[in-house]
This record gives sequence, structure tokens and C-alpha cells, in this order.
Amino acid sequence: MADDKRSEGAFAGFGPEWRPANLSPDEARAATAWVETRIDRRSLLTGRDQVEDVRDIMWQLEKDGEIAVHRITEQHEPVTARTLYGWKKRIPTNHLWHHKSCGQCGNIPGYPTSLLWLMNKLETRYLDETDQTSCTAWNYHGSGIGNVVSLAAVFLRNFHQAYMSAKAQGLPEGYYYPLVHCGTSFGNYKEMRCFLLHSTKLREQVRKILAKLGRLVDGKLLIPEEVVHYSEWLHVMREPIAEKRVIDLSRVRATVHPACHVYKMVPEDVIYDDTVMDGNRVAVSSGLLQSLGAQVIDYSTWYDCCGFGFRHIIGEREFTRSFAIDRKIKVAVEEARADVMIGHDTGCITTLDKNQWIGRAADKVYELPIMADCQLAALVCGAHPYKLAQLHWHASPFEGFLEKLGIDWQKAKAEFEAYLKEVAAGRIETLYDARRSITSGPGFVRPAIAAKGTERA
Amino acid sequence: MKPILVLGGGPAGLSAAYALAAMGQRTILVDKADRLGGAPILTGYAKLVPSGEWAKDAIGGMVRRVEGNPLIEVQRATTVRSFSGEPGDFRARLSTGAELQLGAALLCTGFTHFDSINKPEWGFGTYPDVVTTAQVEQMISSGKGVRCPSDGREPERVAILLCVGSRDRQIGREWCSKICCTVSANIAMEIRDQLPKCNVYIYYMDIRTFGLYEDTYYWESQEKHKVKYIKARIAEVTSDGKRLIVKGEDTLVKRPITIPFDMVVHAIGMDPNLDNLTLSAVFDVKLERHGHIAKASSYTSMSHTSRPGVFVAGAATGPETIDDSIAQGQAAAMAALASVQGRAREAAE
Amino acid sequence: MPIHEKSLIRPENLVTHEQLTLEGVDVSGHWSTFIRSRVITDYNEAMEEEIAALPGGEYIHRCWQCGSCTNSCTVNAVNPDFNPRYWIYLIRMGLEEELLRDKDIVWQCVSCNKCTYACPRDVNPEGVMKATAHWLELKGHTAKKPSMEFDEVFSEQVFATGKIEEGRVLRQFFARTGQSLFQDWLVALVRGLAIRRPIGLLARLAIASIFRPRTRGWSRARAAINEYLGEQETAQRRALGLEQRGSER
Amino acid sequence: MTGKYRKVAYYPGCALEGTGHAYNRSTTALGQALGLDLVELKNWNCCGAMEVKNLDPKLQTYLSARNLGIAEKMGFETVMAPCNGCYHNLKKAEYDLAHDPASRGLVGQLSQKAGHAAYEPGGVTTIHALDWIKEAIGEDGLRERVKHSLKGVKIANYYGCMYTRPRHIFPEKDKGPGSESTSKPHFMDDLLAAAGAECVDYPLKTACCGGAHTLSDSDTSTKLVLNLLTTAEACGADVIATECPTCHTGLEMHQVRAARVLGKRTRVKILYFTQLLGMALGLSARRVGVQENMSDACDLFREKGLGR
Repeated sequence: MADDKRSEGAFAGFGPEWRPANLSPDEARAATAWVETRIDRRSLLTGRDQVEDVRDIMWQLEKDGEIAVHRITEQHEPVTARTLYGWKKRIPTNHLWHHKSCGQCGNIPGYPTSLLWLMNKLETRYLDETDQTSCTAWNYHGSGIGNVVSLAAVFLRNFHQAYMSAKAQGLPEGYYYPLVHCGTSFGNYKEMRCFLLHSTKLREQVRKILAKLGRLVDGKLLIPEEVVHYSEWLHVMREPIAEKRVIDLSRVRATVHPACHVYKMVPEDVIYDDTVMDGNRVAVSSGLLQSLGAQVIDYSTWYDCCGFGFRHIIGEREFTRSFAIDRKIKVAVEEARADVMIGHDTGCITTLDKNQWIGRAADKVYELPIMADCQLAALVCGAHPYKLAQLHWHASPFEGFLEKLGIDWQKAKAEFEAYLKEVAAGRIETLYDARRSITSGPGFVRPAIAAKGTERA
Repeated sequence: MKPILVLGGGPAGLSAAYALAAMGQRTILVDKADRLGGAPILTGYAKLVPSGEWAKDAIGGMVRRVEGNPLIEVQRATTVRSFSGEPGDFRARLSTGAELQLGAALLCTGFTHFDSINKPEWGFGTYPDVVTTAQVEQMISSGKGVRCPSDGREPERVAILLCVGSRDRQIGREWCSKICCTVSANIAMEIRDQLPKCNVYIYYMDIRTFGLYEDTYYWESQEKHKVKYIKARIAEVTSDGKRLIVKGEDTLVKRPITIPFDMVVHAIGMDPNLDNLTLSAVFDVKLERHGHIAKASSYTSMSHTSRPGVFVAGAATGPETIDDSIAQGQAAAMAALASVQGRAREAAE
Repeated sequence: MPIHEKSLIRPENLVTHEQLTLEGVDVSGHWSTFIRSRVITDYNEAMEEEIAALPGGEYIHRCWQCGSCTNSCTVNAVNPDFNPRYWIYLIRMGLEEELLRDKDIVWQCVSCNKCTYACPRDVNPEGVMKATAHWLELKGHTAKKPSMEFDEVFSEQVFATGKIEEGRVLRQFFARTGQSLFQDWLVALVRGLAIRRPIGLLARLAIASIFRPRTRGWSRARAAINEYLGEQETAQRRALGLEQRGSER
Repeated sequence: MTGKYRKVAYYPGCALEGTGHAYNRSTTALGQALGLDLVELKNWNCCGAMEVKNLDPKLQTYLSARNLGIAEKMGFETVMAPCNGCYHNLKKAEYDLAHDPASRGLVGQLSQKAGHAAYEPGGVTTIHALDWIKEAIGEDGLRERVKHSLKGVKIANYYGCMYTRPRHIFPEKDKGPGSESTSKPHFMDDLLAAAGAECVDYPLKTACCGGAHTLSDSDTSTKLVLNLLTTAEACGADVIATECPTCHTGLEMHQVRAARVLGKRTRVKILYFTQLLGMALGLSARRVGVQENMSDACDLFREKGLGR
């Protein structure tokens, strides 16, 4: 492009007004490459003596017979992605066990339903079971009351359940691989895995707890090969999802809010892709939006937190709402002229969405729709905005945005209200594919039947 | 007596070749570029520090007296492929195929400008109005003046960010590039002269306008030209779609700043020459820990490399000013001459 | 348990509605409190030149922030908020909002000249303090400060007659600043003095207050000075972008 | 001792005709006692003190230049100003006229309009009363003339701001042994020591009394003065010797104010150095104007046998 401008002879690009260095991209790289041969580009972060790949420790511990590893195998149909440091991370795409999010299910119910709906659409096999607990990490970040032993035990307890869950369906252990919905859980679990791999003492303490719970594998702790966030699944599945789209997004200016606990915590594990924002931004969500055909617009506070802050949203809401509106919403609207802001974490979407209303107390009215990447993906693939994506739970207005997508929200709303009447009358229609079953708790269906269901799948 | 090889035709090499010829020594000056003059000419510097002379005049004069000298054979667009032998009896093969018999060799191979692409957070390569000091030098020396590359307008507010590619462990550049503070002050004054309505802000960590540059550049730029210096390391350069936005912390006010600018200039540092690994292999000389050509000793033999008979001068040894490069070129010429003449005398005795 | 960040927020950055109902919801007090951003989003580029245009401010652009002025400052030792080094920086960089936080103490400079004595760059910080105090008043950021009243009362007498009479300065100053002349401590002072019957002094003071001391043949000097002051005022108001005053003088 | 300052032009200034009259009285009495001639400037004007400078420094330069011109016209090479403010302003005008073309231009312009010749720098030399005694009589000369030694009187010498700052307007200071110092001035110490006094080591010799805001920011002034007073007492001084009417009055006033407003009483006395020297030479207390001081030092005089 610079060449085109140069030929025009006007001031443009790094044009003819000065003599260009005339280095080809290769030469430019070579100009500094020698330094990188001896001192890596981000030596403090990536120098091997400073940062190790914890997976190396994991494999060694497995070899030493210290731990068992829940491996990602061919049945999980993994797709390889590259992380910030150029490391490989395998993302399982099938036979997934949904590790749900407290805040999503409680505050943004359309968030998990959209994800499950997309998986149904793609014929992905999964298990959506109730036998799981909160990761308790909000407690940890919000008040510091949580301790590492309990957090690590909860982590392994839930992942053990994921590992064992298929047995209830008569399937082998490890059949389902855990997929984490919440960014907080995702960051926390990665941190706990790192601690567990480093600390013999921690492993010893956690082993005692898990032994009491009967959640050891051959007397060993079970560590997952990778901790995988749902946004990573969406990322590697973005092309198959895009093929199912029925709505044109090309007029949509979308901004992305990447979650701190998804991409700043344990940064070496985060997916970056040279084809997504030149590799300068975390690839998840942005990559999906690009594949769906939307314009992804950068904005100057891209890097900033949403304002959630864990303890701030509880004890310092003035800060949370001020930060969310002034540093994120306002910038996205005024600078990026965004139609929508897309997130991929529970707390961020809650904060950015629910805090907008009170902005009118200070004449800060922006009305920027906020939703999760999977909610938008589901809408674009034809999901019902009320019955499925459940946008009516969102505090910021979304109707104008639906109109921009060509969705008749008034009609959809009428359908939804009619549906609610049906529900009130006791004619409950489940939105989920009955083939996807759970293994315990309310709604639990006997294994024999469920097994039949899975055979059909 | 065998000729002496001077590799590199920048200020140090030009100075060394001329000094050798002045002493009656046959010299072969080899440069990989198709023109002599080194960085000041090839990059297109404007007015030099501290003389205020245009680079093409000052360095051009040095080039002319070398090109016209019967004792100096100039080989342009040429590199050295191999180099072997002992002091007083070296053999070199050039990329042209020529074989040379040499008494000694001087490495005056200079440096490479830091490539700002390696600091993506400061917007170079992303926003057209983020440029380098080298580019501003070119804007000035081309006579077309300082303009925003995006649309050719005259900037009304310019930020110069110091230490781009210097003093930065993140990217493996742990050295001070020595000249950028002074060069930036010089450029800032130039901009204020050309565009009186344009305010120039320099964001610094420390100001290192050493020696006499203190009052003539640092003070002068503030007192006469009203250039403003702000102690802040910039976090990020972004854009609001209209102007560039410079984000950082004003350390004296302890408040974050996000200030709009029309143009941001990176005061780029001096990297070791990208050819240094090759040069090190061809000439069998050691590099110091940052990648510059290592000196044998600063005190007893300041122009010597790790290999007897091979000498070094100028920015090949680390960030250096033009004046000092010229002085070092002469010093290296003296050392090389002493080496070949001493050997000739010994042989005669 | 209090969360520590609250103590870091400047009070003026908190926007609170004591009583507010939005769409039928009571959001009074902290329910609707917002924190204004700390971020500085632009420089006031005119500020340095405006203050440099006022007497004393001419050399402000020389400052390199060494802090010699502040660490030698008489007033800073009494009040740490009085910080010439900091203000000079704010003015130079055009951080007006930050300067205005201290607008009511700038005038307290006692002109001891320690800063000017110490300044390695010859900035004349004492002069900058005066220029800044004038700027704040001229721009309407502050009301006329007592020190300015005093300077004016004093100078007007000098310009009028060539000399001053201290009693008259004192009386006019108290009158203009609306203070009683009979301050407790002043009364005590005079009473203490009177005991020793300094008859000569008292007579002298009494005479001076009636027959004001004056320099003979001063009228031409007075006219020249007043003409100059008028020109200066015009020039300064222009430099500050203020409207010219009517012909009050 | 030289004859150089035996007869000098005398610029008392406004303060010495008002609240600082005791300084005027004691200075002229001292001059007479020492056989030195003081010839008052004819038809002088106010130097503008600090206040005119606050409005416009160049105008202040004009006011002082006019006075310097009078001294020159009267045929004097030297003008003596006992008041620090006047002394400072004459010195500053001299400096600015020599170094700042704009100041010189304005002085020329105003002088012409006012109908007198413009003073050219270098015409007269300004000295302080301390220089005057030090140069004309000297320590040895004083010692010979002392009738009532100040022995046993412990003095903190207070010089204030204007006598030493900024240094560039006092080119004759800081010239090594014998010259006055701008960081640790000592002329007053030297003279009073020659008169037999015991000068204490007083660290606040050139600290500020807040005289600029004596009335406009009284609390700050009181605080600063109180610090001067308590430190002097802590150094063991009975008396603070002054050489400036503004400082002197400020110290006296805020000593009273500190007692009335803050309830902080101090007992140290405040006297002009000329009063102390005069009494050492045998002049009566009334002659040197101690009845015009607000600070009542009668007890001290009685105790030390001074001023009878």
C-alpha cells in the first residue's frame, strides 16, 4: 500500500519526501535479527531461564509416576493454535464437558445457552452436567480469603468429575474434556495448575483432600493437559461457525473487550494469531468477529480492564462504574463509533452492560450494546434473540443493534411473550437437545437411557 | 609497503583513509554501498551536531578529498569475502573477485539504525504520522520541510520520544545510544524554526546532552526555542482516528496523560551493524557483549581489535558521535601505520 | 473495612448527587457517585507565554525542574503545598487545571529571593510567583488578594507623591481589605510604645499624616509613570487575550 | 580605615522617616559621634520598596535610578542607604541598568518625560550603613572609641533577605577574606564584636521575617518571626541586632502579635545595630532613639549599664 501512495507523489505513507531506507521486509528483519539471535525479543518474559513451559514439568511428573494427565486425544479432535510466545496449544473441539460460570448462568443466561446452541448446530458432542462447583476464584481475587490449597482442590475436583463423567454413560474415562466458560475460572485454574506443578507440598496437601473425596486416579492427582476456555473453542471453530451464518455483519463496527483474566493472567498460554489484528491483539473473539464478517475496530483503551476489579464491584462501585463508562464505553462510542462491544468473560460483560444505566446520573448516556462473542455468533447463525440469546436480560439497549442486523425485534419479542404464556400454562418446551445429558442432580436421567441417546449421536 | 585496507566509508573510514594517505600510505577504501559517506549521507541527515553544517556539505567534503586522492583506491558496492594471514602480510578477497595483499586492516563499519518496528506499542508502522528521527532528518534535508506523512499537513504539535531502541532490556538494547538526546534537541529547534506555530514536546527518561551540548542544545532548545521537556516514559501511541494519542504518566504531576499530537518522532538508537556477525567471522575479531566490535584495550591500544593487525574506529565499537568517529579514524590510522612500519623496520633490521 | 483506593481520590473528582431519582429509582448518594478521571487530556499551550508576558515571568521557560527554588523556599518550609518548582512545571507544560488547585496560595510568596539566589538557570522564580499571582487575578481565577491590595495602596501613593506615609498605607490597606484598624495586637503595640513617650516620633507621625510627605516637582514623573502603566496594562491584557478596559485611568 | 566614606550621600528612605525613625536617629547620631558627614539626598523619592516591583520591576528601577542620579548630581561618588529595601533597590537598579537594555531604555524614556537627566550606570556606588562604618572607621577604630563596652551583651545578628540576595546585584560581596559574604554575612558581627559584644552563632542570619506580608498574611509573618525569635533565644541571645527598618518593625510587631494571638511570649530584645554601637560610644539611650522602639529594652540597659 505504501508503494501505491509513493507513486502518487504526494505526502503519503512513508513517501518520497525523504529517502526511504529501501530495506525489504526481510532486510528490515535482518537488521535487528542478530540481537534476537542472542537476546530474545522479549527476553525478560520469554528467556528460557525466566519463563518455563509448565507443561514440561507436567510431562516429567507424569513420567515419574507422580501425577496422571488428562490427555487431549484424537477423539477430542484437537486443533492446534499458537500462543503469545509461539508455543503450541491444542484446543479440543469435540466431546466436551461444560464447566459453567456462576455469573453467566445467574446474570447473563443467554451466554451459556448461546454456546450450547452453537454446539448443537455444529453437532458437537458434549456433556452439560450439574455435578460441578464454583471455582471460588472471585472470593480469592475479591477478598483474598480463598487459599491456594482449597482453590487447587476445587480445580482438581471439578476436572476429575469431567474426566470420570463419561463412565455414567458407559463410556471410558477421559472421554469428555473440560471446557471452561468463565474467564475468572480459566485464569485461576491455569494459575493453580502452575502452582500444583511447581509445589510438592501443595500437591501433597491437595492429594489428601482429594483422597478423602475419592477423586484420585490410581492414587494420583489428575492434571489436565490444557486448561481450555470456551472462547478458544470458538476461535478454532470460527470458520465452521461462519459457514452457518445467515446474517450479514459487514456494516457492523464491533469493538472487543478482552478480559484481563483471559489474556493477561498466564500470558504465555494466550492465543495470538498473525492473521488477527496483525498479531498485536489477543486473537480470540476478534478472530471470530472477522470470520463472521464484522469490522473489528481498535480503540485506544483496548488494553484497559473493564472496571470489574473483583473487590471494586463489591466495595468500590463508584470506581467500577466510572471506569467502565469513561475508559471503555465512552471511548468505544466516541472514538471507534462502535455498534456493539463484544466480550468473552462473565465479569466484564456484567460490568460493561449493567453499569451503563446509572451513567445518566452524570449525563453519560452511551447506550452501547454489550454481549458475549457466542451470543453474537448465535444471533448471526439464526438464534432467537429473546428465547435463546436472551438479550432482554441485558441492561443496555440492544434493539437498534438488532435492527442494524436486520432482525425484526418487535416480532421476535411478540413470539417470546407468546412463548412465555405457554410456559406459564405449563407447556414447557426445552431449548436443549435431549441427547445432551447430565449425570446427576435435578433432571438427572438414568444412565441406560442416556447411553442410548449417546449412541444415536 | 603493502596497502592498508579501510573497510567502511563513513566519517571514521573517510578520516582514517585520508590520514593514511597524508602519511604517504597506500590505502584501499572498500564500502558496501554504491556511495561513500556512511550513515550521514546514506540516511540523508540534515544539519550536523555541533557544527550546524549540512551533512552533505560536511561529509561531502570528506568524501571529495578521499576520492581525489591518488594514494587511495576506492572500491564501492564491494564487500570483503575472506581475510587471512598475519600482520604485515594479510590476504583478502573481495566480492568483486579481486585478491589483495595487505599490511593491515581498519574496520570502520559503523552501526545500523534501530528499527522502530520492534517497539510496536509506540505506533511506528501502524500510524503513518509516527516517524523516526532519521526520517525527520530526511524531511529537513530534502528541503520539503516537516510534514505529517498521512496528509502532508504542517504539524501543530510534535512529540519526540527519547530512548527508542536504547536503554531497554525488553528488547535487548541495554546501551545508551549517546547522540539521540542532542539530535532530538537539534531537530526540535529545527522544527520550531521552520514551523513557529508548532509546539515540540520531548518525553525523556534522562537528558544526556553531555559536555558542551548542554547549553548549546539542551538549554538553547528551551531558552530560545521554547521546546518542552517532560519526564515520562510513554506507554503507548494510539490514535483517536484524527490525531495521534500519546499515553503515559507525567511523573512530576503523578497523573496519567493522553495528549493528542499531530506527529510522533522516535529518537531511534544505534544498533550494532547488522553485518557484525559476518564481519566477526570474516576478520576473526571478537564482538563485545552487545554485539559491537570489541576493542582489545582502551588504554594501551585503543584502536586495536582482538586480532593483531586489524583495527577498529567509530560507531563500529559502540554508539559514537561523528566528531569522535573522525578522531578515532585518525587514531586508528596512526595505530595501523605504526604496526606496518614497525614490522617493515624489523624486517629491514 | 475501608478499601484503600478511596483515600487516593481527590475530593473534587467525586461527583455525587445528594438526592436523585432516575426513572423512579432512588439513586441518591453513593448509588450514583462517579469518579472523574485523573487523566490529563490536553495541554494549555498559551499559559506559559501568557505568564511570561507578565513582569517577573520572562525567564520561566529556562526551568529544568532541579527543585532548588522549592528546597530553599521560606514559605514551603511553613506550607509544603507552596511549591514553586511544581507550579513552574505546570505552567510550562500548560497543566492549568492542576495549577488552579493551588490558586489561593501562590500570592503568599514573601519575596525573600532565596529561590532566585539558588536557581542555577536564572529563572527568577520569585518573579514567576508574582507573575503567576497576577495572571490568576487577571484571568479571574481568584479575587484580588490582600498582598495585591497592599502593593496597590503602596504603589499608588508612590506614584502620586513620590513618597509614602506608612500610617496612610496602613489605614488604606485595612480599609480596602475591610479590616478594623483596631486589631487587638496593634492596639497592644501602640499602647506599649506610648508608655515610653516617644514624643518626637509621635509628633512626626502626626505631622506626616496631615502634611503628606512628597517629592517636590513630581508631577511630570507621575504623568510619565501613569502613561507607562497604561501602556503596560494594555499590552498585558492583549497578551492574556483579555478585553481592554475602558479609560478608567 | 580610609577617608573614602568620611562624607557620603545619605538616602534614608520613607521608612526611616516613619516607623524606622529610631534607625534614622541612631544612624545620624552615630555618624556625628564618629565625625562622619552624612548629606541627605535632595528631594529624594521612595525606592518603591517591594510593592512597586511586584507591579512592575522596571518601574522600580526608574525610581531608584532617579535617586542615584540625584546623588551623582550632588557630586557624590557614594550613596549610603541604611534601609535594606532601599539599599537593595539601588543595587538592583545599578545592576539592571548595566545589564538589561530594556530597563535602561525605560529609565531613559521616563527620565526624559519627568524632566531630569537619565542616570547612567557606574555613576555612584551604593553602600549599606554596615559598609559605611566598617570602611570609614573599621573594627580597630571602633575599639579605640568605645566608652561603654557591650561586654556581656549576647547578640544574634540578623541581616534579612535584601542585604544578601540575589547575589548577582552585590558584585563586591563574596570576594574572599575581608569581603562581605552573601551566605554568612558578618559585617554587623564584626562591628558589634569590636564594641565588646558577644555575638552568638545565629543560623538564621539571612532567614526571612515575612516582611512582605507583615499585614497581608500576618499569620505567616508571625510564624516566621517567632522562629527567628525562639531560635535567637535558643542560641543564648539577649538581643537581636537589626540593620533594616522593615525587618526590625516586623520583628517587633510580630513579637507582640505572637504573644497576643498565639500566646507565645519571647523575651529577646530587638535593637538596631546603630543603637547598640551608639550606646557603646557613650551616647544616651534617648539620643539613639530607644524610646521609639516597640521592643522595650530598658531592663537590659539597666542591667548592662548602657545608654545612660
